[in-house]
Amino acid sequence: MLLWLVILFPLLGAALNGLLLRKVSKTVSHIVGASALIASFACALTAYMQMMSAGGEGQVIFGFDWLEAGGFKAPFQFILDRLSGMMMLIITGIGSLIHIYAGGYMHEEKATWRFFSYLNLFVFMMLLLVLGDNLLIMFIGWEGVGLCSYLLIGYWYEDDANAAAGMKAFLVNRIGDIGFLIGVFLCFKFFGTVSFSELKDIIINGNALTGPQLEAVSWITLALFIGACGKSAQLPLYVWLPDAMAGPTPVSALIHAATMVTAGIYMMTRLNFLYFLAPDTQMIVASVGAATALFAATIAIVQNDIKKVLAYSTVSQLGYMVLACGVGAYAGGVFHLFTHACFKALLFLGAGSVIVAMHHKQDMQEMGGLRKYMPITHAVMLVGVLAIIGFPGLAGFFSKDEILWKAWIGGGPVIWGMGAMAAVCTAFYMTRLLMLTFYGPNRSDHHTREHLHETSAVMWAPLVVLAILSAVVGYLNVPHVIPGLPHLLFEHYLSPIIHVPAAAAEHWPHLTATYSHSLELGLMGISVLGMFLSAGFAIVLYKNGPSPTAIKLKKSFSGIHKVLTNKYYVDEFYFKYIVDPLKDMSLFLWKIVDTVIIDGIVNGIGQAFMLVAGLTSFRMSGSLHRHAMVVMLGIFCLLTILLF
Amino acid sequence: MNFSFPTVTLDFYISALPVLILCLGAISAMLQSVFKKVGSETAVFGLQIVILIGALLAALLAPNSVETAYLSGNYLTGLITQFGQVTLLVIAIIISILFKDTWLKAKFFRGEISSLYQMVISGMLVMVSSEDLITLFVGLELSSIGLYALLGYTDPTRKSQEGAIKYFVLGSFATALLMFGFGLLYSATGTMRLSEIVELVPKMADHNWVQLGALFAMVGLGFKLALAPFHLWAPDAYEAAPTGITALMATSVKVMIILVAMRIFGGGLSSIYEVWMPALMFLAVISMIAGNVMALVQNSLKRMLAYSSIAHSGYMAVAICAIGNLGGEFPYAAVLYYLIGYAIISIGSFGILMWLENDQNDNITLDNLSGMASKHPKACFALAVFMFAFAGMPPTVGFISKFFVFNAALKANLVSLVVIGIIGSSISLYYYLRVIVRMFMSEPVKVAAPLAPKNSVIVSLVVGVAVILVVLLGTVLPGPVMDHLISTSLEIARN
Amino acid sequence: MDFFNSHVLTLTTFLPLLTAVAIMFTPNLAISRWVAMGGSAVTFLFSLHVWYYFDAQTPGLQFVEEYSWIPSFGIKYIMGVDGLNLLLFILTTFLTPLILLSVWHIEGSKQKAFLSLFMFLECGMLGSLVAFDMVFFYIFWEAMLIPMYFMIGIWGGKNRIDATTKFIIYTVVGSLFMLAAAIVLYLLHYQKTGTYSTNILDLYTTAPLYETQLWLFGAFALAFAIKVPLFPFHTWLPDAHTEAPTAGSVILAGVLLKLGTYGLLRFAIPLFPEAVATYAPIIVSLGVIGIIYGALTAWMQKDAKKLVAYSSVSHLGFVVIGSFALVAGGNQISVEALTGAVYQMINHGISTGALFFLVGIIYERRHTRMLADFGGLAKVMPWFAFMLIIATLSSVGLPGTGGFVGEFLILLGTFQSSPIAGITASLGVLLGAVYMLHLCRKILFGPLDKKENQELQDLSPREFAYLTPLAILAVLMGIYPNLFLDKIRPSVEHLAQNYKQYRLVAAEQPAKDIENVASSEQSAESAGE
Amino acid sequence: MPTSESYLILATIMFGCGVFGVLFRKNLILVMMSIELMLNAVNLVFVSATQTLGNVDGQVMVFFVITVAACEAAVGLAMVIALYRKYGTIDTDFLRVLRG
Repeated sequence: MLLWLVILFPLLGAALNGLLLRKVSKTVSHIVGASALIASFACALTAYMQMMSAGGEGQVIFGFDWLEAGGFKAPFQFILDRLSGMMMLIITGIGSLIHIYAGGYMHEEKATWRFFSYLNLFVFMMLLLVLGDNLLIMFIGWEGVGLCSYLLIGYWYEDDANAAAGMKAFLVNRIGDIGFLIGVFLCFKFFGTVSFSELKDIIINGNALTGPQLEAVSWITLALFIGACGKSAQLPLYVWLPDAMAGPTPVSALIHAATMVTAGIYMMTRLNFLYFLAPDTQMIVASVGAATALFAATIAIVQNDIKKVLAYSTVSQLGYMVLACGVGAYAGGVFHLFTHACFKALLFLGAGSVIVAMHHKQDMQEMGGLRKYMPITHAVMLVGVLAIIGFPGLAGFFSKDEILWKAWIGGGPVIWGMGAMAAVCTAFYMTRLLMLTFYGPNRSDHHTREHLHETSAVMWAPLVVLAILSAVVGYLNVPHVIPGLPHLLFEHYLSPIIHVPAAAAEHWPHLTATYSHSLELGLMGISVLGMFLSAGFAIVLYKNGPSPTAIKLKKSFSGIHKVLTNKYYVDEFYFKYIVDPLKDMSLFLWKIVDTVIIDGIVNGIGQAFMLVAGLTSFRMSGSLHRHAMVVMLGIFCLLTILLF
Repeated sequence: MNFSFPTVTLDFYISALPVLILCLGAISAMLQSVFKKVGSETAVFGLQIVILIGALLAALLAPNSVETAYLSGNYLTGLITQFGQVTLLVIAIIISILFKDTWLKAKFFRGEISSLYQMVISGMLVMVSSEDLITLFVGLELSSIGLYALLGYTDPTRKSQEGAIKYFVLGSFATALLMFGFGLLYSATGTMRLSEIVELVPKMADHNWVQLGALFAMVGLGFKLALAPFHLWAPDAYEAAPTGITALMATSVKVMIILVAMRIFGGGLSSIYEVWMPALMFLAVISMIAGNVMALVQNSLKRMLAYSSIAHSGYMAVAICAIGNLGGEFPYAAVLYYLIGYAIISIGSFGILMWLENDQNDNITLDNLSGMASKHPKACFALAVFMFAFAGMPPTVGFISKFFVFNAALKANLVSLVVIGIIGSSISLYYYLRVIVRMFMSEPVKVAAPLAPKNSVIVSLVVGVAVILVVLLGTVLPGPVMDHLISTSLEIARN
Repeated sequence: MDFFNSHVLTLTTFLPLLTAVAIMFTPNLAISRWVAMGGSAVTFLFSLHVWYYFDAQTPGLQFVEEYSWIPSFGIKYIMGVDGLNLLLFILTTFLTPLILLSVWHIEGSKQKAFLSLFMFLECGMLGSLVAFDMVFFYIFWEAMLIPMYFMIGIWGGKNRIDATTKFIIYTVVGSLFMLAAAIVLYLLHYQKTGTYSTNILDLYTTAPLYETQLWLFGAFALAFAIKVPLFPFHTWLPDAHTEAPTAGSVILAGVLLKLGTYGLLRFAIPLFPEAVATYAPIIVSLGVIGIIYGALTAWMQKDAKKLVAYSSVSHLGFVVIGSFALVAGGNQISVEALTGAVYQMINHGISTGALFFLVGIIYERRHTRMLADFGGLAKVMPWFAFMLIIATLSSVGLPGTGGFVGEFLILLGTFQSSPIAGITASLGVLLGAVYMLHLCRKILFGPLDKKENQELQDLSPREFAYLTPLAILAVLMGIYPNLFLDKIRPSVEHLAQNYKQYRLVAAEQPAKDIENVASSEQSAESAGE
Repeated sequence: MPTSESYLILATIMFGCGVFGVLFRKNLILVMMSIELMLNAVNLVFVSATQTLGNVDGQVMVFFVITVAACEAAVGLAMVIALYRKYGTIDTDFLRVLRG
């Protein structure tokens, strides 16, 4: 029952704001929106506590028969276990904070019912995604969050670019969704069910899989991974996420950093038993993750839009999580998801505060020195940056190093190397962001500078909460090598969810093997060292705004710089080689194939008859003799027929 | 006509009463025109109606239970004959009522016209009641010559004279062909009785003169039925004739010829259907295609309906093919149903045309109809119903009758004919719809002689009844009517 | 009550006809509106009665009425509902009052005729849905073209005459071939059993020879493919839609097109199972081509209505492939896909109906449908935007709307049948989002820079009244599909079961036996082929 | 002794001449005469058949044919005269108003 309340509160909030409360003041919208989430969070917490106090066993809550046709069955039912419970808490918890913050952020809007309605609807969909007990319910949420994302990115629809960005997000996600759907189809074809619990039963407890089924698992996981690529912004489908920053910043924080984009990781973790069975897919997953992490991180280095930097950073961090899943370190992935949700939400909200203060200017080149004007924002942002770059002791340090370590043992040095390089880049661009924004001289124009001030409590209070979380949650999963603290709490917490099928155990020796502490410590040392060096380098270059050295570097590497600024020309590539040809083809289909060929044939048949009629009626008519002649001709024809 | 001196009983006179009454009427109308003082135009017209109704009653009451041949087959009674006579007389009555205004209004109404009209009808009655080549010939010529005269007589304009002459020359030409065929058949079989000829012909089917004779006979009938390629007279004659006479040609002539054809092809000839069928199929196919295609470009409604009637003859020929091939009463009933439906639709459409016409304009074109729906919605509605019925769209009789004919044809394995028929129907839809498009969907077009029809109770009544019948025969009535027609056809059906 | 129960289908079908006649005799437009609304509302209530008392456990026909009609040909008046037509039946009665509401404000001397024609059309659609006699069905099937023809031809746009002529001729051509095939089937049935019957259920048992089936199925499929319309027979549709008045478009997309797919399910598949197995790959290919082709062409349209029209081509492609998703080596039909196809018919009726309504609403205000003339309407017409987005979402098959359920089941089944077809068709889902979002973006979003657009009024209460039920239903069908699936399921399973049974029998019996059974057919067919 | 066959051949030739006349003569009177020729060929067929067959039906028919031919001639000539009176021509090429 509580679980139902958890999902119904946001829906109620969305309905109230969207349908009934269109004419009320924005404060009411805000209160309705935020309180729906807080109520939901409270219920979620209670439900979670109940579940954990009952031993943490997963429970399936049946709703109603939803969709049944032939052999296909997808009841509307929820699963509440350690994984979904945790996700639920993240969503409603961080969601609540962001909702509170959004009231302040959207202060200048005329009417915010639309905003809060969408945001609540998003939470509802996200909860469906994580709580659904079968792939289909998950898919409702999966596409539903895509819809909300579309609506929210295009929130300021009067700017055509925003509408376009929303559309791009939706469509790119849809590509992934088709992959997901195909996964569902395959799953039904080979296992006859799409329910997580039943699938798990078949894989873990059932008979040994047949050959085709085993082969199918590879395809299922791969297809679902395409879905994850779309939603979690992995190569090559990541292109929507940077554009998605067109939406209001709380949206970026909630949807495009903390929750929605982690759906892919959640899904893979939920289906870890399938993924374990498909080492080939896992190899691809890990490679894509690592490549994305590095790729996005390099782009982030040169971005000047504060939200773009964070966006690419998100892509990069998601790459880590995917990488973790790929090497079988699901707990590590989910843990990074958790910490990332905290510090990336913090960073986005902090950036949002900055943007509000800057009157919606987002270019870091015009910022600088904000530390003086916005001390609280500066402080929390500092925590966030330190957390993300993996400063020892903060959340990111624990989660990221766990992933890197697993990457080494599970994926080998190349994968590790890519991840570590990404970490180095992260340290550089995040420090650069911090420096350019808060340090050095203020570069904004006079008018903006006059109005610079700290934001209201509605906005900074959630930041503080998030900052505290970012600082401490890392201790939930302290690696073995660090003495004196409880080890790997989180991994143990999640272990009932992770099942390595017996058939696949041979592929995953590193999950059970023991390794020397010195190796782990050494790797950790390398990455921490790299982090310090590159952060230091960034401080040197940007502590007073872009330094001459930075400009010189930019000039001497102008080629690379240009490629990076233009994001490796991926968008251009897509447009030139996919979208435009498709458009040309469509135009051809319409103008030539449809209008000229097909319709031409249809009309042509009719016109041919008309033509024949016109010609014959003209030729045949008139003369009496001609009529008689035709009669004789007819007789001749009949004779021919009769005699032969 | 008692050359071979058969015994003439009272029964015969009773049976032949319709014909006799009509002859009486024809003579009296003729006398009126000689002695102009006796009675007015209205009186003559009234007499005509009375005579026709009297003939109808006589036909209805005539004994019909058993097919009986009087005068050694020169005159038949029976269900089919009765069906033919009643149908012809009903058509004649309705047309003369509809035609009243035009007739009486004409610059000179004469008794001759009435007389000719009644003679034509009596000729038709004779034709459907005969089984002997002689009476067949007499009946045919009586109706044909009368029609030649009616065509040019009532309205001596250049167009109508030309049409009459063309019709006359080609008609006589066809008569000569028909008679040549009859002569050859007679010389081969030695009998004038149709039933005997069709029994004998199959036995000497490889006889060249017989084949030639049968061929010419077929051509003659095909000509009268306006089957392509012997159809070219039809559009000219239809256009030239006063619309009432056009309606008569379009309906009665078809009824008469089809009934005769049913006797010929359904009887003994059916045993050699493989011989004549290809020829008839050829005529049917050419008719369905040529009629429908040529109608596409017609602007004059009467001309269009002429081509359409050619196409419909083609459909009926398909059914005749089925009769020859199949036997049983179904195909007969299908043909009769088609005839009834076609007659009702034609009379309705020509009725509306007659109502629309005036002295200046007796040839309605599509331009005249443009945008008419806003002025005369009811007439346009009725005409639209008739057009859909012609095209064979449900829920009209046009569909059901086409269904019956296709059914019979498919049963007889005439798939190719049906396919041609379907293609023809599809083409026909276009020109029938063109009428509707002009009436309902176009703006009025400026024409030289605008139409200004006056309200007429009679026309409304006739057209209204026709509309209702067209719909009822397409929906609720097919069951009982078909049952009736099947029992009618039983007497000539070969089993 | 007993009388009512046993005649409810007749009453429901012919009440609109009665209303149509009554409208002709009403003295003025105001009264005729109320008469039409009253008639259609009562019709709807009657159909709800059918829904309520429909027994979802029986696969067979219910509320059957059977009378002799043309006894000499064995033609009967048979009506009945089962899971395949029940929902379409109710969709029709449901859409009609809404459409009448949408034309409530239109004045003019011809409007009375419009209402009358519309009720006539409803009668035709209902009749062809519940008729279970081949000839009886055919009469309704063709008769309903007539009112549609007039509606496009009289109240349509600039090229209405060409469009409506093409519409009717194209459709009739296909239907006539079907008629011929139906007659052949009827004769074969006679040869086999010795009794004349056009009862569809009797004809199901005919099972003609394989070669014969190929021809007959071709004729049936052609008729329905034109109606659906399946690529490449679709060109009449965009024209007809573009020229038709809003009400016409709604009913055309909402119900008329579905009759094509319904016909495939009701006639083509059960009558000719052998031919289905042979033709299925071709039809599915055409369906898939249609999905992609329709979507791509829709994307390029500059006229909103034409865009929606092409989208119908794409969406109905889904229904078609769903109907022909053979599994188990062609020996079974995928129940999932079949269910999805039936479901998608209803859903498409609702979502596309709503889309045409919405396009009609802005056309009425601005007298243009060009996408370029709009932009930013979400600002001045927020409720309009809301409705358009719901309709769009349902159309693109977003989970939570009916469109998803239908498309998902269809794709699920198709994928089991042929992964390539399934995957290609899935691309249609993506492309569907492309053109629909394109439509939304051009109309709703972007700057509100045109002066005429800045003063547009949001939805009036009347417009609300006819859009809201559609929106609610679109969502309801997405969140509780089982409500509807329950009614569909038994009949669909029955259909699939019959198909399977037939194939089993055909596979087990040596070919010779079948030839013996049908040896008489051979001669009957020889002339035909 | 001519056989019945030879009568038929003669009749056919006569008939052919008539047809030829209808097809190619431009004068309406001549066209009508050609038709008469055709009917006379028909008469020949009937009469010769009567002789061979030995029954009189054919001769009866001949009387009717002659009568009807006379009627036709009367009607036809009336039309031609009417045409001549009004337009001064009896050329068939004049009759080309109706077409299409």
